[in-house]
Amino acid sequence: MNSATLFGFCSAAIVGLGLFGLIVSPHPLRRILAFNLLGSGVFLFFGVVARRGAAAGLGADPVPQALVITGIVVAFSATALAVALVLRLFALTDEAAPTSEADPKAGAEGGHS
Amino acid sequence: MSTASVATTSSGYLLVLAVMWPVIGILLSFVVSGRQIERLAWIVLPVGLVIAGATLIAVTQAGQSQIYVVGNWAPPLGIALRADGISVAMMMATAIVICVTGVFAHGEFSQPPGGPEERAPVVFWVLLFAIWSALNALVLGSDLFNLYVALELLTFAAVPLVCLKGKKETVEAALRYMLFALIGSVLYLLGAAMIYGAYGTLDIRLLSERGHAEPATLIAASLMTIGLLAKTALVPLHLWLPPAHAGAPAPGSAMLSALVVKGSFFVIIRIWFDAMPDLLSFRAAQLLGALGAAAILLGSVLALRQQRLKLLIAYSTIAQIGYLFFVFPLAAGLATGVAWSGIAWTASWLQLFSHAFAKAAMFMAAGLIAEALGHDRIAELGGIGRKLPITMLAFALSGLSLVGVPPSGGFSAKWLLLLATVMEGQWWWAVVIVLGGLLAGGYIFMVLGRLLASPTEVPALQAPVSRWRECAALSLAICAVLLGIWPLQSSDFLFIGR
Amino acid sequence: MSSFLLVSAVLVLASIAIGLVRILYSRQAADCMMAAQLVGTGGIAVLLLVAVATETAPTGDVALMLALLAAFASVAFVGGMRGTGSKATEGADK
Amino acid sequence: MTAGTVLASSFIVPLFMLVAALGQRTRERLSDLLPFAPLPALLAALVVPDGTIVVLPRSLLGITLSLDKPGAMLLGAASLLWIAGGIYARQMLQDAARAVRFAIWWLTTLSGSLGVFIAADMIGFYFFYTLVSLAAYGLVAYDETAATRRASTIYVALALLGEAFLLMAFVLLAAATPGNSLLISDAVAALRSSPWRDITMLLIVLGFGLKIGLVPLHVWMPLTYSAAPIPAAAVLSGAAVKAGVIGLIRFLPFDVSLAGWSEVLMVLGFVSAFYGVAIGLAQTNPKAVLAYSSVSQMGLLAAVLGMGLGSGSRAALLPVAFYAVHHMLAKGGLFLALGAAAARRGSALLVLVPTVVLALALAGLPFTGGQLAKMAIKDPLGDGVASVLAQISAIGSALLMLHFLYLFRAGIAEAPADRPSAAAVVAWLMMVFAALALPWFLFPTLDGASRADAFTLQELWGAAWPILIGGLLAALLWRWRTRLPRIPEGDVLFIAERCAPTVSRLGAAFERADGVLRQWPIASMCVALLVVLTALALAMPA
Amino acid sequence: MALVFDIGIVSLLIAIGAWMIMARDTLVAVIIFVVYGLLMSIAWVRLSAVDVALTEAAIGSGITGMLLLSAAARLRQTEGAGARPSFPVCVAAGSLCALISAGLAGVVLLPADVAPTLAPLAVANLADTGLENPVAGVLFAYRALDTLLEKVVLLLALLGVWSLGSDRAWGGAPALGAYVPPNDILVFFAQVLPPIGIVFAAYMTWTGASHPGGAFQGGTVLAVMWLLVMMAGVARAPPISSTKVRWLLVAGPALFLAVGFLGFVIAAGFLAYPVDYAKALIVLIEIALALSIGVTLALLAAGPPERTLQP
Amino acid sequence: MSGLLHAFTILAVSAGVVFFIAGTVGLVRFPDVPTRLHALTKADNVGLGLVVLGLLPYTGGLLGALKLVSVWLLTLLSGAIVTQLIARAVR
Repeated sequence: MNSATLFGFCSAAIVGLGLFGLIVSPHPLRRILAFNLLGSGVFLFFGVVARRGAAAGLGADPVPQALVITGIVVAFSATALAVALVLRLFALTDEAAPTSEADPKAGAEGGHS
Repeated sequence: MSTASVATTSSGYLLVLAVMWPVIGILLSFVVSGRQIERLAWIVLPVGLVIAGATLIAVTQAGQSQIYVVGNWAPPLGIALRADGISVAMMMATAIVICVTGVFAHGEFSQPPGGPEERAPVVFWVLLFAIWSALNALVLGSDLFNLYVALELLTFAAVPLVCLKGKKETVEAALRYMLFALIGSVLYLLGAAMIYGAYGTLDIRLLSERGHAEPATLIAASLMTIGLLAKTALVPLHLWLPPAHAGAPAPGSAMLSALVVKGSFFVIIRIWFDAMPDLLSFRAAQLLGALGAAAILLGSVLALRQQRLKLLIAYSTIAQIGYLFFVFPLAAGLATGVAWSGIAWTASWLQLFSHAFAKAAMFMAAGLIAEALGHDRIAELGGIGRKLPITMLAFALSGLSLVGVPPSGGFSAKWLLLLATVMEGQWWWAVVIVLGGLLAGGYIFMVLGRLLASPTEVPALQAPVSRWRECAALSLAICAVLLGIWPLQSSDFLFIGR
Repeated sequence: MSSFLLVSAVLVLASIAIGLVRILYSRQAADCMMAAQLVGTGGIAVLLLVAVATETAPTGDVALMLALLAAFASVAFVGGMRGTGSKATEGADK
Repeated sequence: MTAGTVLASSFIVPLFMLVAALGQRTRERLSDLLPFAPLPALLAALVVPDGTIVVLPRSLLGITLSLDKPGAMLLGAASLLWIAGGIYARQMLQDAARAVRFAIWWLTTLSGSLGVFIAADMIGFYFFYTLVSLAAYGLVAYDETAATRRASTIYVALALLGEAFLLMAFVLLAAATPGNSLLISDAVAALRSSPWRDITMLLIVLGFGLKIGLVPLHVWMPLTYSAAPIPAAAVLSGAAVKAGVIGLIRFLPFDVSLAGWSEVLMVLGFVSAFYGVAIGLAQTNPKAVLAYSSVSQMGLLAAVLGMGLGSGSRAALLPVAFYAVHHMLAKGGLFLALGAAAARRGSALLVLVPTVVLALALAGLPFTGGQLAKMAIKDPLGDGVASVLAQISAIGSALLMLHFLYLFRAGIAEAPADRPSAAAVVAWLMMVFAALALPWFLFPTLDGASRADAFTLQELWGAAWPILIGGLLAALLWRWRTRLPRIPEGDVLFIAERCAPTVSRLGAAFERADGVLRQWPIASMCVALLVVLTALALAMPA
Repeated sequence: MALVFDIGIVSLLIAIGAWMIMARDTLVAVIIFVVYGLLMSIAWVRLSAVDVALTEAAIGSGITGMLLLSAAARLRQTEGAGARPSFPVCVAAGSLCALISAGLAGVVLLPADVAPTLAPLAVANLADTGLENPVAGVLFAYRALDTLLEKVVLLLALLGVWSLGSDRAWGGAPALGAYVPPNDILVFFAQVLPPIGIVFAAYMTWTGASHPGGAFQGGTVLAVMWLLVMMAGVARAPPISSTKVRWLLVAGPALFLAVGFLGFVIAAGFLAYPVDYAKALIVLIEIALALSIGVTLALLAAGPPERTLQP
Repeated sequence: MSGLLHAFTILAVSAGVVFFIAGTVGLVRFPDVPTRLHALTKADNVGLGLVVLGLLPYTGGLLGALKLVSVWLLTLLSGAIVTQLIARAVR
């Protein structure tokens, strides 16, 4: 058992947990949290792959590291967009009455409910 | 196959342009003021179409894949773009649908003269560019992580499109879509990580040489496939599709249904037929086919039971996606060179393209009808056919293509698919295909019957409908029909590069 | 030497863990914010200890980053609470 | 102008008229074009030499057209009927708001109806067949009443079902054909050795049987003909149904003896022949009676084809086509008579007499085309049981036609005099003339047939006695007419409609399943489940 | 002993992850997530991935935490919207997820004899890029296309967030920090920390070429500093129609793209650099990107425009 | 590395660890939020300071040492502010 394998198990467990959270969480914000957990599990898996690929004097293979960095940034933007959606959804739910939403096209395709 | 060094081919630069040209549009859109964005679109769209056409010609003339090694860093370290027969076909279809959508959206998403910059037009045009760029990146990418980024680009472009109207239902739909698509991307990424861990490369061509069936590969493949299925909305992973596609504005729905779901499907094809060609076991192929069959039945029956036109079309999309998945059981022999799988291969692409055109046309027609009537309740559509004959014709032609009435792309696709089921001895798919056609006939005629009815009181149009927009929808429907003159046999073109 | 540092790291980690259990058990939002504080400070210590022990190169930057940003979450927490009226107390009293 | 161009124009001209309808001006005058649309087809039937084969360019689907004797016969007769129908329809549509729509459906159905007679490849045939089947929907649904809605819905559902059968049949045929040939002749030739021979045959019989109304696939016929306006009913019952006949002629492998299938076809045919008469007698709507008569007549044709299939020769084809031609003209004439009668109430007798002749011609009245038709199919039927059954069915036809005439006369008295319409009368007279005269011209083209045979005493008696017996039976029936059961149009349809709640429950079950699957926890769990399943499926070799 | 430490951190990560999923209160769950992110960056250091550790510290716990925290705080009243699925569903979901975890663990246990790696190749080609940090080499040379497209993803996400504002608010400013009552401590903090942060961000960006760090990390620190300033009410969020903001947003990607196209002329092709100027060009791109990323991330976290622009 | 420095490191780090543990004990034992907060921040910040002090000899350069010290200073600063903020929020 080396530490890469250990973190590999960790990533497996976290992926499972994240997936479970995504399935059972009723609140969208919690789903976003679970998605982030799941994502970090996946990134950790990349980290394990990178660590195992240590060579040429490097502590870890740089390619998976770069992929993770890209992945983290993408995951953040996904989170930001999803959070904005959640907030907008709850704002609209609170408003209830569509009057405050001065949308000129509102009548155009009525019957959306 | 050998590990021959990958080198940029003479027309390779076109691939870079195809991906980056819309990106230039996106970047410029941020800095020019609102009214300029649509003008920008009138430059971006035709040039993009030309690029797609040039790539098509280049690949056809060369008779082999066109490759661009980005930054001259050859895989596995770098990334290559590769255009084979299916990618250029897809590029061309994308370009046509996007351009016509652009024409269709003109007017609906124009900045009003004089006033301040408005939200919807700015967002719409940027998303249109983004979808285009993402799809080109998806069909040209030959690196699993590059494809991941392209997939995310596509998702991020599609989600805001769903809730462009800003209504509660659409925001809810967009959120569902987003979260479900995110599960999909994460699973895909996990699969990619495993692939890298096993083979030290993400390049599809290299993987096809190195890959072999071992546990890591199997799990990775299933993770990636299911992740992509979630984005493709194959039953039972279709929860997000109906509200999302029905809630988006018409040009948005057209792109979502015609193109966006096909993007992730394309990647599944890449994985199974390019990256790991000998991995597709009989059982797995049957499983995917069975899901497709379930999609056809469920989607068609539910389409029949819808009361709103846009929802009906959305459920029809679910059904039509199902047909695409017969490519796995029927063309599985492609890798081993079994003669008949070529037919299923051709059929599936034909289905994809004809559905893309037909569905885009249908959503546009539905959008026009909804705009004209102020609602899209099927029961109250009576007589609109007389008011909007061109729209109705567009709907009818694309509907008939979905049903599989000759001469149309839908018919050719269905014919070839059925032929393939017979040849492969997998008659059970034929039953589903035929049944699906019947049900499609049911819901199409249900709508056509209403459109054609002449109630005593013909509804008054709430808004004038521009002739141009009607013609845009019609032109796509005609494209779907014209695909029907594709020769009814396996097409060499779609085999370029494989 | 390195094993001494590692032992210290493990000890700090353990104390973080115990503290976390205590805080999180209370289930009060404001209280929980302390957990972030705890892990922020403790985590930096652990990081430094481990980095030196295993001779991992420029870990100082990571510690600096953590030090710079660990407080930020708390600010966001407080800011978010205040932004929505006095919901913080409500959370704390729960 | 080559023969090929003429042949092709018979379906291209009507389609071109459709395209022209995109223009506003043409659209408003579209119904004026209806009588002229079938003219190229008529020309083709007259001048194009037998055996012409044309391959159209790729842009026209690469359809192959050919004209043989049965095809030419049916094409000519059908175009006549379409012309007559067009004359009638043009008048009917003069001030109707729905004229354009009707005209569009009319032209579409027309090009399909004429196209099936000349298509030589499967794709082309399927194309025309689809046109004639599906576009007829618009003709049926012309009057927007609940009854027409029901009729057109049922019609289109069954038409789609027929399409589905045929599509699968054609695919199986294509699969068994060596090379990439899609020619019908090649496909039928290869059917004998096809590994899917029986299923192909089944699908062919089901598909075309649905079109010609073999029991129990006939349910749409009475509904449709009752619901459709008169000219539409005339062309549908006369011309459109013959798409099924030509389909059987083209696609059954007559060159080889397929024993089992010949019996199947015969049994189905004779059952339909008698069933149509029996149920027809219980009808009160003259249109429905005519529809059941079609069921009966087409059943007889199917039986003849079955005999031909058993004999392993193509000898039966031309007689069948000839019989079909007569039926087409007579049936069209009878439907148009319903319209002419309404227009000419004042001089009812003028309408009644020719109608009596036409009606009894369907039963084989001497000196009419009907007698020739019966003579034509005598040879293929042979001397055995089939021949006897055919005679009995002729009695039945006579009986049914007398029933029709009774209803017809009653109808004349009751019909409201809408307006005097010369066009209706012209169209009708044209069909009466064609039905009575044309068979005499065509008869000699049959192998070994001469007009003189028709005037032998033996033949005349053979044609007359079934009508006499029919007349006697009709007189008996007249006595007990009040005791006759009244069976709704579409008879066994009620069984299917009884299943409707079950079907709708099934649909609701699908809806519920969709509702469950679209719940977030379930859907996301499906993701996990599918990952596991796919991995297992990949790991386990088949 | 290192293994003991690793076991400790791994079990802490798993436990906290589980706790996060199970926590009843969403706000608590988010706080736990912040804690988790902090621990995660320690894990990344243990995996010798310092670049990632920096990114995780900056984004994973820093800016994501802030985003989720403020959202959770705003959504406190919606707590309890919807219930957990029924017990059997939970059990089924749990077993499926456990199966998947087991599968992954199995893959972890069965490594290849020689773990595949691109490290030697990456190091061997590093000289051509003029860089010393191989991760930066991958990001800005070998896989520059991914990085460029990812920038577009960021911009799109921002546009998506903006599109969620109401029609009236388009062109206006995000509401972040607009309505907070003045708080002297926070203001003090927001005045003291940013200078340090900006210096650090500059250092991160600059050092990225040769040591762990780079445009991502630097940009994120910038974003966090700006957010802090906005949240404390020291500076207001800019209107999204501001030309300056728009130019800042696209500056990085546009420069990247321009240099990429320049490659057609002065180097071996798209996104290729001439060997002599490679490092200079990359550093230039990184600086522009850091600025753009900073603005993009901050605005992403700030949310859609809510305040209408007063003419 | 001389033995003296070793001893210094061991001493400082051990002391730091002790402070951390003490902080945790306080956290567990103290009854309400403000007192817990008090225990936590005070003890942990001192603990971190000691650890940083102990590790200074290993930083291998002035820049490294500077970084380490600034880490501590930053933690002190933010710790103080956050404590205030939380305390106010709770109050």
